[in-house]
Amino acid sequence: MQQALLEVYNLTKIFPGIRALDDVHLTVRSGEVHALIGENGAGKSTLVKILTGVYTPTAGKLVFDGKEIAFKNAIEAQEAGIVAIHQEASMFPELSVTENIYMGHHLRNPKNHKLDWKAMTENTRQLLAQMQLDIDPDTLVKNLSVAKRHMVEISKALSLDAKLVIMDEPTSALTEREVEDLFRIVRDLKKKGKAILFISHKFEEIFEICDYFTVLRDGQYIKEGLVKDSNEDEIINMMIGRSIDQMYPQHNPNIGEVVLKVSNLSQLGAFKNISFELHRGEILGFFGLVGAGRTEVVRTIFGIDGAMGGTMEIDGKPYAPRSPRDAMHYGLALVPEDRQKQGLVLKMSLTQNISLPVLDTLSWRKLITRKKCEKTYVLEHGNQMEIKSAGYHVDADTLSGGNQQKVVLAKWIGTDPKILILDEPTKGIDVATKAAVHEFVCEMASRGVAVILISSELPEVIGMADRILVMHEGCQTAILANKEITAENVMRCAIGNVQTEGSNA
Amino acid sequence: MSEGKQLVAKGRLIQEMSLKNRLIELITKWEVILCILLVVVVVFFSNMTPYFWDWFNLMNATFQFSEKAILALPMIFIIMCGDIDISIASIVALSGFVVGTAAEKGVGIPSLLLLSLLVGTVAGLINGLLITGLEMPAIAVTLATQSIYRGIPTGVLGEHACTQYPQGFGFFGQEFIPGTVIPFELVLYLFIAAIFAFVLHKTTYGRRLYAIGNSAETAKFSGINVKRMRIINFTLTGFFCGLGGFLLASRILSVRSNIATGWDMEIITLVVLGGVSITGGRGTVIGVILGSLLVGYLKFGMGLLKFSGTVMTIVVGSLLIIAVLLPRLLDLYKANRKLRMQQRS
Amino acid sequence: QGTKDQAAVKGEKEIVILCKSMGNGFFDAVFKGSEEAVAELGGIKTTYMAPSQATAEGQIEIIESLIAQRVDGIAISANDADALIPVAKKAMAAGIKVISFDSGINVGGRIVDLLPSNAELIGRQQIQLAADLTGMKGDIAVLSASAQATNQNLWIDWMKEEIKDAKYSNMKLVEVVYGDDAPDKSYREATSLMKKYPNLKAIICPTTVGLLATAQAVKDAGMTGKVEVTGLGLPSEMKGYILDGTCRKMALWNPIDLGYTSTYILAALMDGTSKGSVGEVIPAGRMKSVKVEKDGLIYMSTPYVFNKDNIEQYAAIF
Amino acid sequence: MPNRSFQSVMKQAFARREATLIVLLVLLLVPITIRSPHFLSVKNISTILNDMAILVIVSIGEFYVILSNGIDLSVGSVIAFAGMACGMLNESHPEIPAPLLLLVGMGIGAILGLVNGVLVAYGKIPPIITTLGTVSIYRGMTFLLSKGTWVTAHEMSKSYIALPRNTFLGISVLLWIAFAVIALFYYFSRYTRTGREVYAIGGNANAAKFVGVSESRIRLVVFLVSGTLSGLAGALWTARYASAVNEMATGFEMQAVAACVLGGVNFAGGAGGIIGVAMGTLFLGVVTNALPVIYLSVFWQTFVQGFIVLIALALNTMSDQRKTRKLLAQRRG
Ligand SMILES: Nc1ncnc2c1ncn2[C@@H]1O[C@H](COP(=O)(O)OP(=O)(O)OP(=O)(O)O)[C@@H](O)[C@H]1O
Ligand SMILES: Nc1ncnc2c1ncn2[C@@H]1O[C@H](COP(=O)(O)OP(=O)(O)OP(=O)(O)O)[C@@H](O)[C@H]1O
Ligand SMILES: [Mg+2]
Ligand SMILES: [Mg+2]
Repeated sequence: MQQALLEVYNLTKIFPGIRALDDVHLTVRSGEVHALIGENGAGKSTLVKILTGVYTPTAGKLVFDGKEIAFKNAIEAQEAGIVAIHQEASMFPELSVTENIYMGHHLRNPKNHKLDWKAMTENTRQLLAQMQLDIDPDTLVKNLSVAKRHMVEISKALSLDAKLVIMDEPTSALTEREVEDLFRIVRDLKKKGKAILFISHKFEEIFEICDYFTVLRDGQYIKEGLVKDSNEDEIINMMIGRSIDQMYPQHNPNIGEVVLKVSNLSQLGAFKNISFELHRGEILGFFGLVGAGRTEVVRTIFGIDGAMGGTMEIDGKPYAPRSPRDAMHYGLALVPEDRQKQGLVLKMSLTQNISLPVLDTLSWRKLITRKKCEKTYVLEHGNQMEIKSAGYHVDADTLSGGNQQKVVLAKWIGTDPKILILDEPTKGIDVATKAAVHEFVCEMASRGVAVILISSELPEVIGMADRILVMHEGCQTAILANKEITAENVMRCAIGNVQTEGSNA
Repeated sequence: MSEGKQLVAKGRLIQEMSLKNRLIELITKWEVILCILLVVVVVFFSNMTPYFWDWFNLMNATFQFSEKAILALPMIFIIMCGDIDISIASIVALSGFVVGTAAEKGVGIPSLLLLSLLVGTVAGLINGLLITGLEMPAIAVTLATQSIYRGIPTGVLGEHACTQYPQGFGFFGQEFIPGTVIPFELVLYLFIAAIFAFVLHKTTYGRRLYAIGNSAETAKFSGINVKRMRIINFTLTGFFCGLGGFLLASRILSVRSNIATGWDMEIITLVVLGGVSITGGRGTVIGVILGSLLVGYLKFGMGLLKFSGTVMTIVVGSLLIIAVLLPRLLDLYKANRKLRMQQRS
Repeated sequence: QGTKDQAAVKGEKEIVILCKSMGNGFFDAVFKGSEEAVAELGGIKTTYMAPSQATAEGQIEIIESLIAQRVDGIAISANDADALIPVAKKAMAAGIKVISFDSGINVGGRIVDLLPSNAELIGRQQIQLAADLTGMKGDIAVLSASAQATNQNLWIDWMKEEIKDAKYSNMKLVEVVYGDDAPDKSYREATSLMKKYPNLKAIICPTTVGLLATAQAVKDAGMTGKVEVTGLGLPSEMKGYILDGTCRKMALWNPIDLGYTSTYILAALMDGTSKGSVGEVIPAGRMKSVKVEKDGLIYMSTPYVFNKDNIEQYAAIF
Repeated sequence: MPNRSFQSVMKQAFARREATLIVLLVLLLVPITIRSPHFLSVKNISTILNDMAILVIVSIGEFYVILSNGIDLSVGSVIAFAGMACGMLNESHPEIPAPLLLLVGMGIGAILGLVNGVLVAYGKIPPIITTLGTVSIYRGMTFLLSKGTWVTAHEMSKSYIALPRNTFLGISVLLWIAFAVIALFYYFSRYTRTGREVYAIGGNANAAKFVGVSESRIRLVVFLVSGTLSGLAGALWTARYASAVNEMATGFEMQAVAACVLGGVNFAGGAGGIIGVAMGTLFLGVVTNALPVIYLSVFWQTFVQGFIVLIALALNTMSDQRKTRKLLAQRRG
């Protein structure tokens, strides 16, 4: 093992009201891929932001490449040799790919200090070629797909020729193939002697690519070690202080009559000819690579976007929602993909968040709110989800990601839905919460609720769903059931290779 | 809310607040600050001039700001949702113009009121439809409709002033409640303000306004018809602009195309000063009422001291900036206190 | 303006000269006249006030605050002849003597209205000046202040009346435009007038701002001598254009006299020597006296004509 | 963006706003010219351009503020204060050379802009509120400075009044200055880091932070630019109209914003260009100048201007919607 490149001693970061990092140690060596592990809110992203100069630490010492460092902004960190791919995508949609890569460190003509567009475009072209990305450097980023955007973001970090590359959940928006590409690049970097700090909630990835790990819990340093000397259960135990039954909960399907029937549903530029039937008590998985159009389908079903063709029926009656409100009247509920932007009102209390979809029923003649009713209601459904918070009066933005997800779930179960749609409910949340969500989904199904579960994690869909609808680039490639559900089958359909006929149940 | 099983958050939360801290919390509340400022203004001017602390004068002074204060109320809803309307003065002028023109044709008072409200409502509705239909920021759209609505009376009236009104028309804008020194406009204002306070703080509509202001997208996903509510807000504002036009015409009994110029800015100032966040999602009706009273009496007091209008504009402009700067500084102060306390622990 | 000593000595009466807007040289001169009169009369304090924008609403606000202060008299140059009536009535009901000058309030909203001159005389004189300058032929246009200005509109009506006379058969009043007393707007309006009417021979501007901007526009267009500029303007402001020949003649009454007389009238009303009823003769210091005519109107003299020869002398005064 | 094949440049250009404006301008000019053939005379065109020179200078300042996702409502008041200060300085010290007065105007504008900028960048007050406050404060300061009086032609030096009127190669100095400003800021936007960083802040302020673009610095810069250009415009205004009065340029901010909207500048920040703004200003100028020529009463001018801005907005939406209907749905739900 090489010598230490980055050493973090006694790092503490205090936000008003919370100790995000408490006396943390971390050592990263050149030529290693170092996994930073911890459940939601453990302080991983905070650590990354301190390393890149976005936040200043409250206390502690950082040594990088033999020198003590205290960056004031991202540029200083970059110049010192630390770059990061942040958890939240940070792109400029109205600007070109070239410019997105060079923003903050545009190349200048040394003679007259004029920006050297020619050189930047040329470099970008090469960089993209290296990544095997087929993108014109002049394309505006707003015209790229989500996954491509993420790849551009990764190229950006690589363009900087850093000594330490930090990747904060880089794979959460990538397709399998792109993950492979990414891992190829990571190995490449490692060979060149660079250090990589890798953050992910997916253990397969950690075991595949990482050499060393450090575990954080509640902002505190727990343990570090070699990945190959450890195993999943051990790490999970370090992360959350107990072991988790990682088995998917046993779901005894109690499938009833058809609730929702979708025929040839289409939307311009998003998806076409989606047809399926959803039964009471059934969990229907939606699988596809990122960008396959699953979100669009459920958005249309929930009345957010209009359909361009096709019909829907609920309980045999025509169903054509014009708004989510309509959809809710028919007994639908949607737990959206982006909990921060679509699921929660971050600056409102948990109480007000949870009661938001059912305000009408909690009020006098749909008009005047009744605090008492609201309180009992929220307590009932909130406690059911075991939300960890300082109380129901605190704002939703003070919660960690996983708990925010629980609030969103609590918010929707209260509507007592007939059809529950979950769009990536476990994305970016830690194992413990994930298990709780799985439990909850099964419970809903056994109570007779029809569930649509969108997930990009193959094991999750296979473990949870009774049947799986697979999509590929906006088209439905198969609906798999029972024995047909194998990892191989599902994946083949997802990449558009449909030889085995998926039966239409 | 401590009943029921409550799991404590991870990440070491800070302990309960002490009494002193709670007091600081209260004093740094914006409504409380406004109250204190209002008292300061009253005490200051009462000492500076014998004419300020005088029941009749205090009541009479409300004529100067009642109409603007009324319009600030629906504006709370608009700003609460993160929108803005800079065409309201033009709608006031437009409906005032309609009142004036119709009155010259001999239309009676009830019909004048209806007409005025109708014109205002329609103008507001058009704003709402354009903003949601074009999916453009409200400031851009109302910048255009500002000229359009003002352009109609300007184009039609030209140099003309409408000065013929039915008998008794002046009551609404000029008179007192019979037998008292309380202006009719003031009573009307307080009545409307009470309704607005109720709607914003006690009804589902109000709750939804807060939700939209904080996150329109979440609101939409939660089954709130965001578009419709925004349209309603603009229409409601238009309705009250119609009322404002009617009251203004009644107060000055002469309508020209340039009435109510500069009201947009003044009214937005009242709302923001009242503590409504310009980015939406935060604010109270009582704050805006206090803000309106504060600005109204500040200007009245300065007028008594014969300050020129120039000085008043500077003072009100500075007040607006301070009003936004101050809570920010307070927040910073509070955050720093918390940090220091944590570090000590 | 500014903080004035509030504990004014009891017994001293207080009057306010309420003007159309801040920063108009004309009204500064009016106030000078008022101060002159106050010095002669004794026992009266005079204050200059104006809204920051030339609107009726601004004036209403000020009058309301004057009612609260119970001043004794207000002389107003109104931004709107009708809009001020209700509040002025209220002031009079509170015992304040209200008169208007220069730009009047309609009957009912003041006790008397002091006109700088007879609107008829002013209007007719403007056409005569233009006729004089153009040799009685060609198109002429009027560039006025705001479309709402009471006095300007009255004068323009009389201009239209005057030009009907047969002797002006070769002259034509082609258009009345409004510069809103804003220099840039007036400038643009003047420029477009010249563009629109190739046969334009004169522009009449019965307002100083308009006159200034028009003179500059004509000068810039190289039309000096081809398009005559005349109207009503302050000598001190117009001096340059009169001397360089852009505006060879213009007229104006004396604003100092206007303020002076207004103050004398207010004084008479306040001490009860006059009621302002028709036929009364009110003494007015060096202006001798003025007579109240029908509808409470009081007229002063015909406007004075300024030209190259006398401008320097008057520019030094107002 | 630069370095691109001719074809793709053309394609981009025609998808762009500027092209739409040219078409609209031609459509507008045809009936006007039929009605009044002299509208397209050299003299009239030069009048229109001269009329628009000051507006374009101010609009470019406004453009940067809007680009950074803000708005500057104080430009009219900055013009008034700087213009009044220059006029008074000229009156009391006629010996100061006229070009120096322009610098004085810019300096004053820069200070006022800086005040806005500091309040926005460091006080974290939203631009609309900041400038809503300073629009009254600066206007009030103008009154206090002048004590309400005017500066008129004969009190100003001949060289100052002549400055914008002098011609060079048959084009007025005023217009040259406008061209210089356009060229300078075209360069600024395309070829300097700071220029590009304004786009970054307007497009995604959060992302900009991650790549080390200082948000406060950029916010300061845009208001500084806006203030400086408004100050320059003020100095020119006083000379051009040969008078400085307290109400000058009241409501000018609306025209500047309208020019930006017409020029296709995205109100949500992050998109737009200098050439578009210049075209937008020209369009506004043609319309304003055409009204009297087509004998439309001046009273309807306000109405027509508002209507045009509305149409421009509708056009913005339609072209945007067609291209990014899907994206919008994704982003905004
Ligand atoms: N700007 C901030 N202000 C206040 N609290 C914050 C801030 N940023 C993070 N926190 C809090 O600090 C803690 C650590 O957050 P952080 O984002 O580092 O977690 P994480 O380990 O990255 O979690 P995840 O896996 O969900 O991304 C959380 O409790 C979070 O709520
Ligand atoms: N930025 C974009 N511009 C154009 N088309 C896009 C863009 N992003 C996605 N798409 C297209 O929209 C469709 C659906 O995308 P989306 O990411 O919502 O799908 P998804 O299957 O729900 O993915 P996820 O796993 O992220 O939920 C795909 O056809 C994709 O190509
Ligand atoms: Mg994180
Ligand atoms: Mg999706």
